[in-house]
Amino acid sequence: MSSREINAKIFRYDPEVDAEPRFDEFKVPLIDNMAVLDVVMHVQNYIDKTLAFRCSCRIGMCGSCAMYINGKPRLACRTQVKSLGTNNITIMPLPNLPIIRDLATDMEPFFEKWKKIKPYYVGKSELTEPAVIRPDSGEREFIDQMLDCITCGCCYGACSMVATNEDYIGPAALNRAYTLIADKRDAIRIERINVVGRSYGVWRCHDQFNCAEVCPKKLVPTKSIQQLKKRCVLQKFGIFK
Amino acid sequence: MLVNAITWLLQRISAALLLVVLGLHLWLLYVANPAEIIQFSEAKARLVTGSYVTIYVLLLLFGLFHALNGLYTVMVDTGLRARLVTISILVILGVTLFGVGLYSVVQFIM
Amino acid sequence: MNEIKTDVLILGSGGAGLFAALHVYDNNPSLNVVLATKGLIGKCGCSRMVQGGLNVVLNPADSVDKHFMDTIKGGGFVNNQDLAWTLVNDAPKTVHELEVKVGCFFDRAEDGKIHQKAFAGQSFDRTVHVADLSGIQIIARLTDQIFRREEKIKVLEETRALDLLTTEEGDRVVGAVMANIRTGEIFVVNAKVVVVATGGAASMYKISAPSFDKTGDGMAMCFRAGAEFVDMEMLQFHPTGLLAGQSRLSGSVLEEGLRGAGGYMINGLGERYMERYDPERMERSTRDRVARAGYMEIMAGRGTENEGVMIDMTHLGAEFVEKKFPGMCERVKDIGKDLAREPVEVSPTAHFQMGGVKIDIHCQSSLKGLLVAGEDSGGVHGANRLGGNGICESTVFGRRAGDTAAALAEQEVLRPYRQEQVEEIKRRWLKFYKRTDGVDIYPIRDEIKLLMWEKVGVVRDGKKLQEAVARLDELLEMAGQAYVANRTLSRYNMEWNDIINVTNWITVGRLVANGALLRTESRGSHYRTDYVDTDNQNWLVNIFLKNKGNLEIESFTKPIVASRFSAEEIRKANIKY
Amino acid sequence: MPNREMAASQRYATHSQVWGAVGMWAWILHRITGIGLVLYILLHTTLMASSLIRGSEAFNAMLTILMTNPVLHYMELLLVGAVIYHGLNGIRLLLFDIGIGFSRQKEIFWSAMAVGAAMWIYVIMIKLS
Ligand SMILES: Cc1cc2nc3c(=O)[nH]c(=O)nc-3n(C[C@H](O)[C@H](O)[C@H](O)COP(=O)(O)OP(=O)(O)OC[C@H]3O[C@@H](n4cnc5c(N)ncnc54)[C@H](O)[C@@H]3O)c2cc1C
Ligand code: HEM
Ligand code: SF4
Ligand code: F3S
Ligand code: FES
Repeated sequence: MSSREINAKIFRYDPEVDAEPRFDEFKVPLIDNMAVLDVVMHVQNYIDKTLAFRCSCRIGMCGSCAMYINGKPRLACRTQVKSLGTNNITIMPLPNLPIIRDLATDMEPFFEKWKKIKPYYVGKSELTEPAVIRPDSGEREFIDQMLDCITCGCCYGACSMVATNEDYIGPAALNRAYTLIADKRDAIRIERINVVGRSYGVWRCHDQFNCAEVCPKKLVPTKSIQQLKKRCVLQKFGIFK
Repeated sequence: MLVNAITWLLQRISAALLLVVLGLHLWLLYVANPAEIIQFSEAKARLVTGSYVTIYVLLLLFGLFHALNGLYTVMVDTGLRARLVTISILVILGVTLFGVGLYSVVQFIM
Repeated sequence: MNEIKTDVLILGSGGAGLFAALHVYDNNPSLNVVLATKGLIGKCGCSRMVQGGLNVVLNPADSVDKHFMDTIKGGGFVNNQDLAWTLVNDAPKTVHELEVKVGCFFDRAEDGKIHQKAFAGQSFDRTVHVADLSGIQIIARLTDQIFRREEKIKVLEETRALDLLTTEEGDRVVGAVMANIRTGEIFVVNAKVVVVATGGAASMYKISAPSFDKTGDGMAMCFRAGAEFVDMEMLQFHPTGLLAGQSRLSGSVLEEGLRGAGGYMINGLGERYMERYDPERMERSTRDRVARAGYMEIMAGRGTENEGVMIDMTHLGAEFVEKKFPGMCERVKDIGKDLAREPVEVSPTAHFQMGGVKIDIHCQSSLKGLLVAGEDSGGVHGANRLGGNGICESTVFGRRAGDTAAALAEQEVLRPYRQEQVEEIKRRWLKFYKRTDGVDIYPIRDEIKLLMWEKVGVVRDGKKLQEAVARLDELLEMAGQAYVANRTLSRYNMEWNDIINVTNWITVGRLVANGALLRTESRGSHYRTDYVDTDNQNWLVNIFLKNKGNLEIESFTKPIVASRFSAEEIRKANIKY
Repeated sequence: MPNREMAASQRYATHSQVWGAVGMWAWILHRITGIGLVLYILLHTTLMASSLIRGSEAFNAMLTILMTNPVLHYMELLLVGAVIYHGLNGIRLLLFDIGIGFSRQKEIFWSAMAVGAAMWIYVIMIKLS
């Protein structure tokens, strides 16, 4: 990258007044270590103050800033401009979600589905003390690494099964379901199995791996979903209780 | 629902078995007997001598289930609502085709 | 205009806000709760960003007394000891609840019990954690529990409180005026009890660690409403904030464990400069000292090209560093550096406000009906917070606020609010839409960040503080003259929100600067070149500030609350700060 | 509040899909070949039966047409390719289903494709020689 300037092509849309979305182009000076978040912030602060987007932590922990950047859902704060390999950046809102304005999407459908799998832990009543679980006992399978999900919705925006079926609850919610169902401390695992085993659940996943491809935390929801499918089948045969 | 897990499993099982029988079918056609034009008598001779009949009946059974269940999956994936109607049609279609296919197989061994 | 009537209104969805909501429900599921938060629920605020973990006494070989002493020693002995005692005593219960009821799973030690790691300034390894992402787990699980209680806890996302509503006498809070950021709609929540848990305003510094949505709104609102504040001069700088040029990544924290593990701090000349500041403990010295040393090096012209110092891990072996600090290595990789193989530029970064609204152990502020918990409150940490006591405070006092709120809501009646106050507040915040011309808010934002950094920062003196106090008053005036570029755009208008944010920053900044000017000594994170010594004879006191009316600041001092470890004992101990 | 249909229409208007990933293409092709094979199997069974019902002569006549028509000849190669692809990627999917290969999905895909290409070329050579 030789030029010290970025061409940012940014999606603009106000559903209340605009009939059609449009793209605005901005020239933004390139700075060292520039993240895409810096680009949109520069535009909003100093060029077009009406731009709307969402962010909070700026270090990839809150999962608020997911956008569709140069062909992929990514976290704006964790996407270095340099890593895109070009000075032309096209920024759109996260797919598969309604748009509030410009780059800010309404995460409601995502969380509606998240809630569907009863995402909250319900402890077994006999467990009154923190469980004693040795790290090498294998009891936690690979739950712990799958708990890193920051509910950014990148996977949800990338999965074309979500795009074509508004009922599919999507990789993030299923991944969360797995972490609970495989948690031996949890009391309502069968209830959850019955939710993810419905037709809007695990069966809609066809191992596209788009979710894993875009997950900023490098999770592989596909793997969690496979574990759930297995348990659904086992449960049918009365093996998983 | 109950059936989801079962049909999903059957789709895998049929796939695994298809791998064998369809593999054999293709092997017979392209590697073992790469004929210019298949003749009824040759085909008949093959079918009668080998116990290929079983293979072809299985191929029909698994192939049809796998194909029609696959089709159903595709439809549900894209938001199919009229599930019962669709299932009924697919089942009728499947049974009919199975009958028709069986008829063909029987022609070869008679 | 819309109006919501409820039993309890909670502002903020950090550790404090979420826990408060849960505890109101769990105490009395018939109570109605409104939980309003500036971002998406559980996805805003600093609790989410906690890396290190949470201090708690779990091991029989440890004791709450030790935790307590560590906390007040770390705090330069000006902590409110009642609050600090509550903190250490409630912490085990809180962690217990997080594991057993909320569903967190903290990292385990070899024996299968909860693992506790070492943190600076502690006499025992007592920090529980989930790798280096503890906050995500704690907050995500708490949020899930809120979802479970959805029918009684009404969550308002991207809804910010603008100002608190008070009774005519001004001694009671009866609700708040809110703005829905997505639609721009302004509405009132009328509540029996209001819990403020919106976090601090450390983000007003040029280099700072907190999330962007935290702009001291709660403190500013409480100040305008007339609540008393304590120790506002106490603002913590973390020694190792990543330096990434002008990128917003700058200031994000590189975890304390790096120094704990033996990392070197070196200046632009390649010297291990801690030799000059704390030859005994070197890099493992407390946060305030290491931060100050770094700042002084930079000011003395011995910093790096980009006005920073370096943290050097290379001598520990790349493999070790990569294995122990994967998260930090990844963060540094984002800016094209390799933490395991080369020194990385860092700078002190504004991190946390120890000062805040004065509360008692039930989170009751000086105004009736107003509870404050978490970073918004003051007194727990004194002059310096220990790593790991922050999220501990938020969860411990969040729980307490919930309990108190439930009890109060059962006793109290819903009192009416005053329509004219609502109108006044609306005028205050909507006037920016009325103008066609005025001040651009972003240059003011940039200025206050620089001003706070240079004049009310790591190293302070009377002259600079005076200048800052004067300039902040002017800036407050100027921010009032701001205007919004697109006057008809109320939906997700970030500029309008930033005007409010900057106004609140300045409001809190004034409290910090004024407090700092009053405290003529150095203690903990408050360091003045004109009073470099810690003065235990005269300054074992807390400075209280409040709104005299018209946003003028009234101040008074009181001796510290020394209910467990007396001022005499402190003087005798003679620990230097 | 903006609704979900709008979400979908926005996606199609802006094509904001992930196009650059192997898994995505593997799935699309699997689906296309799957549906193609269904159509073929329907045709195949009905044609067989409908000619056989008219006796072995009719069967031979039809196969002669089918196997000498140059266009159909190439179509058949495509069919074989589809079966090979669908079958091999099917193996890859079955591996996932029994819990193998998540971290190596791309490598598995390309290995399968290499095997598939070899098989297909072999069949093409037989058919065209
Ligand atoms: C990078 C970083 C690392 C840290 N690491 C540690 C650590 O390892 N250990 C430790 O103990 N502490 C740590 N801390 C400190 C700890 O995060 C804080 O002490 C604690 O999270 C404060 O919690 P809180 O609930 O008071 O506020 P927060 O968690 O900050 O939550 C504030 C909430 O209020 C909302 N809000 C703000 N304004 C408004 C408004 N006007 N209306 C409605 N809602 C509003 C915000 O959106 C947010 O939801 C760290 C802090 C940072 C920044
Ligand atoms: C060679 C052996 C075969 C194997 C190993 C195989 C494997 C599979 C597998 C694993 C799936 C499930 C894909 C998913 O759910 O994501 C599938 C789907 C499907 N298969 Fe097969 N298959 C084979 C042969 C066939 C044949 C002969 C046909 C057609 C007659 C066929 C038609 C379909 C269809 C229509 C689908 C659904 C498409 C989809 O879900 O994307 N398959 N196959
Ligand atoms: S699984 Fe990954 S991509 Fe999906 S929401 Fe969680 S962190 Fe984001
Ligand atoms: S992208 Fe979608 S189809 Fe499955 S593997 Fe991931 S959920
Ligand atoms: S702003 Fe928090 S993940 Fe990007």
